[in-house]
Amino acid sequence: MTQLQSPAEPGTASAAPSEVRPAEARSLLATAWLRIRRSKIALLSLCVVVAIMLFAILAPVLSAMSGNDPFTSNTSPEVLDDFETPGLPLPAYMYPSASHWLGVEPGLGRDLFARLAFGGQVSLTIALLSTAVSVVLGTVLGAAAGYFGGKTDAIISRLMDLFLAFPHLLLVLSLTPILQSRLRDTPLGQGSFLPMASLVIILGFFGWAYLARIVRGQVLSLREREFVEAARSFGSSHLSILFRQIIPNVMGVVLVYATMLIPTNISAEAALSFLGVGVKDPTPSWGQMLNAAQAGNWYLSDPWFLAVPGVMLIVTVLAFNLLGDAVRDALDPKASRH
Amino acid sequence: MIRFILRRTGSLFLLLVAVSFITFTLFQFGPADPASAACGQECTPERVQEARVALGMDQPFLVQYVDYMRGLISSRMIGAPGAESLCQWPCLGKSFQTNENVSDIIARSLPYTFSMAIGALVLWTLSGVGLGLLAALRKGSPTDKFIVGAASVGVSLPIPVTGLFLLLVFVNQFHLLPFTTNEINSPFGPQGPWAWVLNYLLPWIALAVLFSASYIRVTRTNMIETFGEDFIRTARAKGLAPRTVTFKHGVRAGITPVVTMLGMDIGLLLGGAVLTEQIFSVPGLGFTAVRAAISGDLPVTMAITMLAAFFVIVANVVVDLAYAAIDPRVRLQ
Amino acid sequence: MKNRSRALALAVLIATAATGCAAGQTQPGNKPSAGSVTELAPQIVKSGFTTKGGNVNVLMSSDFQTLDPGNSNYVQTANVGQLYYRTLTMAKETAGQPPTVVPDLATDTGKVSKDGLSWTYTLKEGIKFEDGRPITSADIKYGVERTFAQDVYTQAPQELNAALDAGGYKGPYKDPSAVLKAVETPDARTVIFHLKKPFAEFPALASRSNTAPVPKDKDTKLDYTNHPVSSGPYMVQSYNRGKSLKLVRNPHWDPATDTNRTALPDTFSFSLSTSQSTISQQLLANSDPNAITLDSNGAMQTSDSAKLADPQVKDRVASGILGCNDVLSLNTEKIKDPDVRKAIALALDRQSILVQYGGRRFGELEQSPLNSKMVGYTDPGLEIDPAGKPKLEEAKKLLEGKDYPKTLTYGYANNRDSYKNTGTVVQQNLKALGIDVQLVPIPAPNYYSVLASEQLPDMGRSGWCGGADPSSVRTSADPILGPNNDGTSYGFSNTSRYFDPQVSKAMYELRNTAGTSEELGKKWAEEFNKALKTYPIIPLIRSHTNSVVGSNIRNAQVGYFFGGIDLSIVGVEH
Amino acid sequence: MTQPSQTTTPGPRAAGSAAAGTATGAFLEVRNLSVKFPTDDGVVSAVNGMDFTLERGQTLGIVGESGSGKSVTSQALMGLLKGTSAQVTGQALFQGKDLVTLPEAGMRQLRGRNIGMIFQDPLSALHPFYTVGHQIAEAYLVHNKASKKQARAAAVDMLGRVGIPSPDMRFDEYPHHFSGGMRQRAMIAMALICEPELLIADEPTTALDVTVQAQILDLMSELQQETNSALILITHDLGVVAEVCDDVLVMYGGQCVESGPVDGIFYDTRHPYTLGLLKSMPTLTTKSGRLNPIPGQPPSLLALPHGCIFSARCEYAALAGDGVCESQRPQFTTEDGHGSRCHLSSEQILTIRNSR
Repeated sequence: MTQLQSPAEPGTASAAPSEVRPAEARSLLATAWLRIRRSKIALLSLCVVVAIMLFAILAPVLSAMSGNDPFTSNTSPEVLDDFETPGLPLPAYMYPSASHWLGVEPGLGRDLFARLAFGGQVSLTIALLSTAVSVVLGTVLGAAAGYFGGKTDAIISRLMDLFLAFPHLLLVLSLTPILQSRLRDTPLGQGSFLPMASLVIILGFFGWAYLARIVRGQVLSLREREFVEAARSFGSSHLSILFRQIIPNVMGVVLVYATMLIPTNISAEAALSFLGVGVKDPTPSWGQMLNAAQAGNWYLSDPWFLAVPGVMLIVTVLAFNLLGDAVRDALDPKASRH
Repeated sequence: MIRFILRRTGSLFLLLVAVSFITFTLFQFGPADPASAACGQECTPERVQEARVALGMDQPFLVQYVDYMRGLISSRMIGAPGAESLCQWPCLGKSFQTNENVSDIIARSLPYTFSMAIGALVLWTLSGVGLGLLAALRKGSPTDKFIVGAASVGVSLPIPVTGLFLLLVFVNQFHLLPFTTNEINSPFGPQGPWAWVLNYLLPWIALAVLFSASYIRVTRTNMIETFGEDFIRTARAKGLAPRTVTFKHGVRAGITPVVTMLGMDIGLLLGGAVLTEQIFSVPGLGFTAVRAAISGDLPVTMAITMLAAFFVIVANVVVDLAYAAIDPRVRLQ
Repeated sequence: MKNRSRALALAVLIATAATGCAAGQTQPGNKPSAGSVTELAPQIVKSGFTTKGGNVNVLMSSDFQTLDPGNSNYVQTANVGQLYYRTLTMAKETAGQPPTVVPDLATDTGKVSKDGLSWTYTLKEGIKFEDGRPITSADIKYGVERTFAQDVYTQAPQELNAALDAGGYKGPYKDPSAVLKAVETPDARTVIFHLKKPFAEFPALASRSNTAPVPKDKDTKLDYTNHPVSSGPYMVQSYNRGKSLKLVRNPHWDPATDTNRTALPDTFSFSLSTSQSTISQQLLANSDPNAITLDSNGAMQTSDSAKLADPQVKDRVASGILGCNDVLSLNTEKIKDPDVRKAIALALDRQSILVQYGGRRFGELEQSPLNSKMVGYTDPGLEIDPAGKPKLEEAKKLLEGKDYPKTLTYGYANNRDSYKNTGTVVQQNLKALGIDVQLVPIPAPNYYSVLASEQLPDMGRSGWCGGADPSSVRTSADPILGPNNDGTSYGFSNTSRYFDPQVSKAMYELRNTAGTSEELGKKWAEEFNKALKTYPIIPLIRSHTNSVVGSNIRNAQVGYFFGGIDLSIVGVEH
Repeated sequence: MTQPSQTTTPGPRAAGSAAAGTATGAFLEVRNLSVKFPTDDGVVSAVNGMDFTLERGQTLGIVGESGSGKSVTSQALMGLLKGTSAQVTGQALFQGKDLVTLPEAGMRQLRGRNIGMIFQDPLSALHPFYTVGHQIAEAYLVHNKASKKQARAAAVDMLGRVGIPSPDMRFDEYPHHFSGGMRQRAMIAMALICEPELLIADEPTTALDVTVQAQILDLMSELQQETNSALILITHDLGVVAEVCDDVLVMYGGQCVESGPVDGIFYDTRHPYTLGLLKSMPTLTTKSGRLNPIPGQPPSLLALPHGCIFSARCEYAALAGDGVCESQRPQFTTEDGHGSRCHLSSEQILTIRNSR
């Protein structure tokens, strides 16, 4: 059995150009890592991603170091203008300073650095968890559709069509408030968990169909491969074949898709919170901060307030995108050769 | 071919029914109650009940749904007993907010959405395919690297950030462009095509930056792949001019995935670019849908969701037909 | 986006958009010391203009919900309605003041019977519809009848109907044979209303759009909004829903019958879908000298406030106080101890809350939800700081040794940031008292029905716009803190659920007492102030509106009631 | 084919020399042709100093494992590497013009008209979106001032000549309507429509089944004789070579390891690699004889060994002694128009050959 598994050559790795290098049997991940290490851009984006993750994880520590927290407001006239443009931070507080590393927000005078860091926690958690939900759903459903075929396939495929045809944003717009009102009385719905849980569920639930379609295609061809046939002839159960033979062999594709889905979900969180249906004040997230910047046209008189979450968002999405490209190139040399 | 179209129409119909039913059902569980929204601060239970009658919400759920769907087949009467009014086919109901025919609201919103979609589409297709092709032809050159880099940044620009940034810089700070006005929704209006272009330029750019970035990537990848195909080598071996090889043989074959993408994106965009319309206050379908969703205006939300799904599904069919036109191999099936 | 909702219900007005200002008194650059600004004088742009003619462009971010006088609870409709419908009496606006009730279609503001239960009106002569047909008492009665059909007109104004002795009348549609006995029309020029209880402010109720005449044969029910038949100086020439509305002169309107409306411009052109940010930018830049807006708060965004002092703009700002104000309502069933409620009131930093509403240009701190301009008003003498500074030490002292809730919820309508931000400030303030506040967003359209339900939050922002008669204490005091119809519990819109056996009973009895508005006003104010001193609600902000107009616009005043430019007297240089 | 004999008797058609002689004015003369590809992993040396000549009416077979550089050689000759990152050096004189230095525009004039090419997999080599006839007519139109009608007539005629039944009807069909053999015939028609003097066929029969292979080979020979063109046949199928070619060139690691008249290669084999190739053929009489790989891996073209490129896989490397095979690149030595690149003496080779 084990011997049958090991030559696993998941379609993607076999394409190493024979003129260049003898096809050595390196493991998928090792090859991938080697390739990533060779690309400066990939390494740089990996570093940025790690740094952003650390920034988010260490949010409580970092904001404590700066002496602020994301929720304490300060509307005293020494901080915020209270006459000409009421609520606009005075210049000393609008921009980075020793007491407020990124200045304070207009209106409530809360510390921007702390909100950015804690907002990162929220945004990234939502993006990562919803990606995980999509990936699990997509892989399992896609693999099941491809492997079992017949009615299972028909049902799952129709479901995929439905999900792909649905105008997501519109549906999510009407769905999120519903879900939030349902979740409010459950443990998931407490405090800042509420918007996070609802966004994770919704983004996760709407992201699986595309992956499922890809996985299904892969599994359709895998199903006829010798090692699956062999496992079948040894009398392995369907579930064991599915989870031990099939799914490990589509992990390459899944990994590529997952790394590309993360930045998509980061943007989606930002979009929904921006529209006011996602994360809501006082819980910070990068999308919520964008929403706050647009509210009352604050960004026109305090562009810095828009720049802080905006630049953070762009850098994060860019880093994840570049990393995603690198992972795809590494795992799928057919694409990378270009 | 006829069978193909028939089959697709059949599945289109089923999908629409599914989409409408899901939307309708979801709405029943929504936190917003249109009836109690109708009377505000003096909503005694009796008044809410009257409002339910007025909005037709006193009927059982399934009756409401069937009534609604009936309007898609023929005209129907809407309203409280004694005060019914005719809703002409195709009847999408009447707005809970303004009692307007939803079909009128949609008809009013469509030109804005079209204006947004068309300009953005032209902009991003030209720039996306053009730059993608250029990068593919100059593969490995500094030009290629620059384009690929710009595309990577482009896909990473969230619409809210670009949109607000464009407004801030071009409108508010430097007054280079006018504030978007809702008076203009077609190039044939009294203000002329130029005013139309200026009015929609920023939303177009915001959309096009994002979209063209992914078109650049897809075009480039596919063109490089196609340029590596055997038939391109054959074409060169025949002694064809490079231009013929590139366009007649290369682009025609390499463009198919772009056509698919384009079709799907058009479908999506016709359903309303929710974010962009919101940021630039363009009262297209997306903008209207958001307003309706927030205020609990079920008929409007329903109709726009269905219309958006309809566009996506039709776009799918059109893409398939376009495929058949481009690729003779598909015609066989 | 923030000021989208213009659904200012008229009678029991919901203050969803409650902002206003008067930039007149304070000099820019000269920061007034806290508390010195108590009230800002209204500013009317270029008054005294009398030239007829010209066109006024009215910019609006969205269409009117309706133009049907029988289906409108909206201030914008009421404002534009002055142009195409007339009512028995009329609430005439004066900037900075509650409106005065004056005769309109009727010859006077009504004659009351001795028992106070019947009001009689006589129609003027020479009043006609736009088609030249004379307006009769039957048309008035039919207008009132329609507003009983709440299953057709969800927004039908109900203050008048609630006062009438109408039995179970349900409007003219469902059962055409039913008769509305509460309105009598003995002849073509006389209308008599029969009431359940005396109502000193009835002339104000008669100014409601219920009494706008509707010719029965022209009633197109819900489609009436597309072309309401005019009885006023202008009529609908074209109405393109969601896009434009054009009003032109009604040739059958006789100015001799109407002293309330100057009707100077020849036409009004409404643009119904210009985004708010565009409107404010256009008005500030004077890009259309004939333009005004009806959007709430003059379509101004918070960050536009600094531009109002600009010399190019200053003279074009019409401003004034509104009847609307915002309070923090405490659930007295949850927070039972008046001392605890007082402590909460004292701990609030109301100045910070004002900043969330856009600062001094958009509102002022108030000491009572009632207005000193109301007939019979007396100051309640609350201990909250007029300048809005928290009195933390006093608050803490009040709580010493008390058992009070350590966590409270704050509910807010999710359509405006100032509501949410107010919650953030409250949260911050109460932390000092050891109370943890959780913010609960509530869908804006359902906000008040949630407040009236079991899901009522412990605290909530609540708005009030002056009641059926903005100059009367009673029509505000009763709905805010009064008892229910039989006096056994709190009233329907009493969101703090205040019920005190003595005070509430006194209020209940006042309802059945006949008398002049002034006499009754004093008594109401007395009871109301007693209630207020137990802090069921904490007064916060009284709204101001600034509305910038184009440079050709004359006689532009901000209505106390409408919150926008008063269309009945506006003029344009041409 | 008879049993290999030990005596070298150059066949009557082997008059032209495949050796590195200086047959000035030859129809095609390739000298020291090298092709290198810079990649992320280093420089790939795909072809390293090829020399051969070819005359009209002759057929040259180029044989080798995949990756030995035979296809790259053909592409270099066609100028298909121009405009890519490939670095082509050396000379390839075609009727006196150097194909290596000829600019793309000039090269384009030759392609199709003077040099035709047939590719391995006709399904992928034909454009899927255009009709077969269109693609052939297009080739005609590039080099002939003709109307579309004339081009069609020419293409139909050519389709008929390559043995496609009812060519007028098949003209309007798409490649995917054709069977594999038909497609290859169409490819040949396309390559020959302008009657080129030199035809390069890159594994023309590999993708076809055995019976069709024979038909295609016959067809090519026929047409070659009709037009008296020169033919370079690239293949890894020695059976095909034996059947069609006059001269043979064996490639390994981008180098020519042995070349000479076809009989010489088969019966007087002088390189252990060629021996290996022959040995791995099941029987020479069956046409399906495919090469079974010789033990070991082909050399990495990123870093060629200093010594004999084949030394790592050569069973007889030890026979040369002193490790010379590992340290020193052998010279290409020619004898009777039959050359090879091996350190072993002809006696040693003879011994090895006999010992089989």
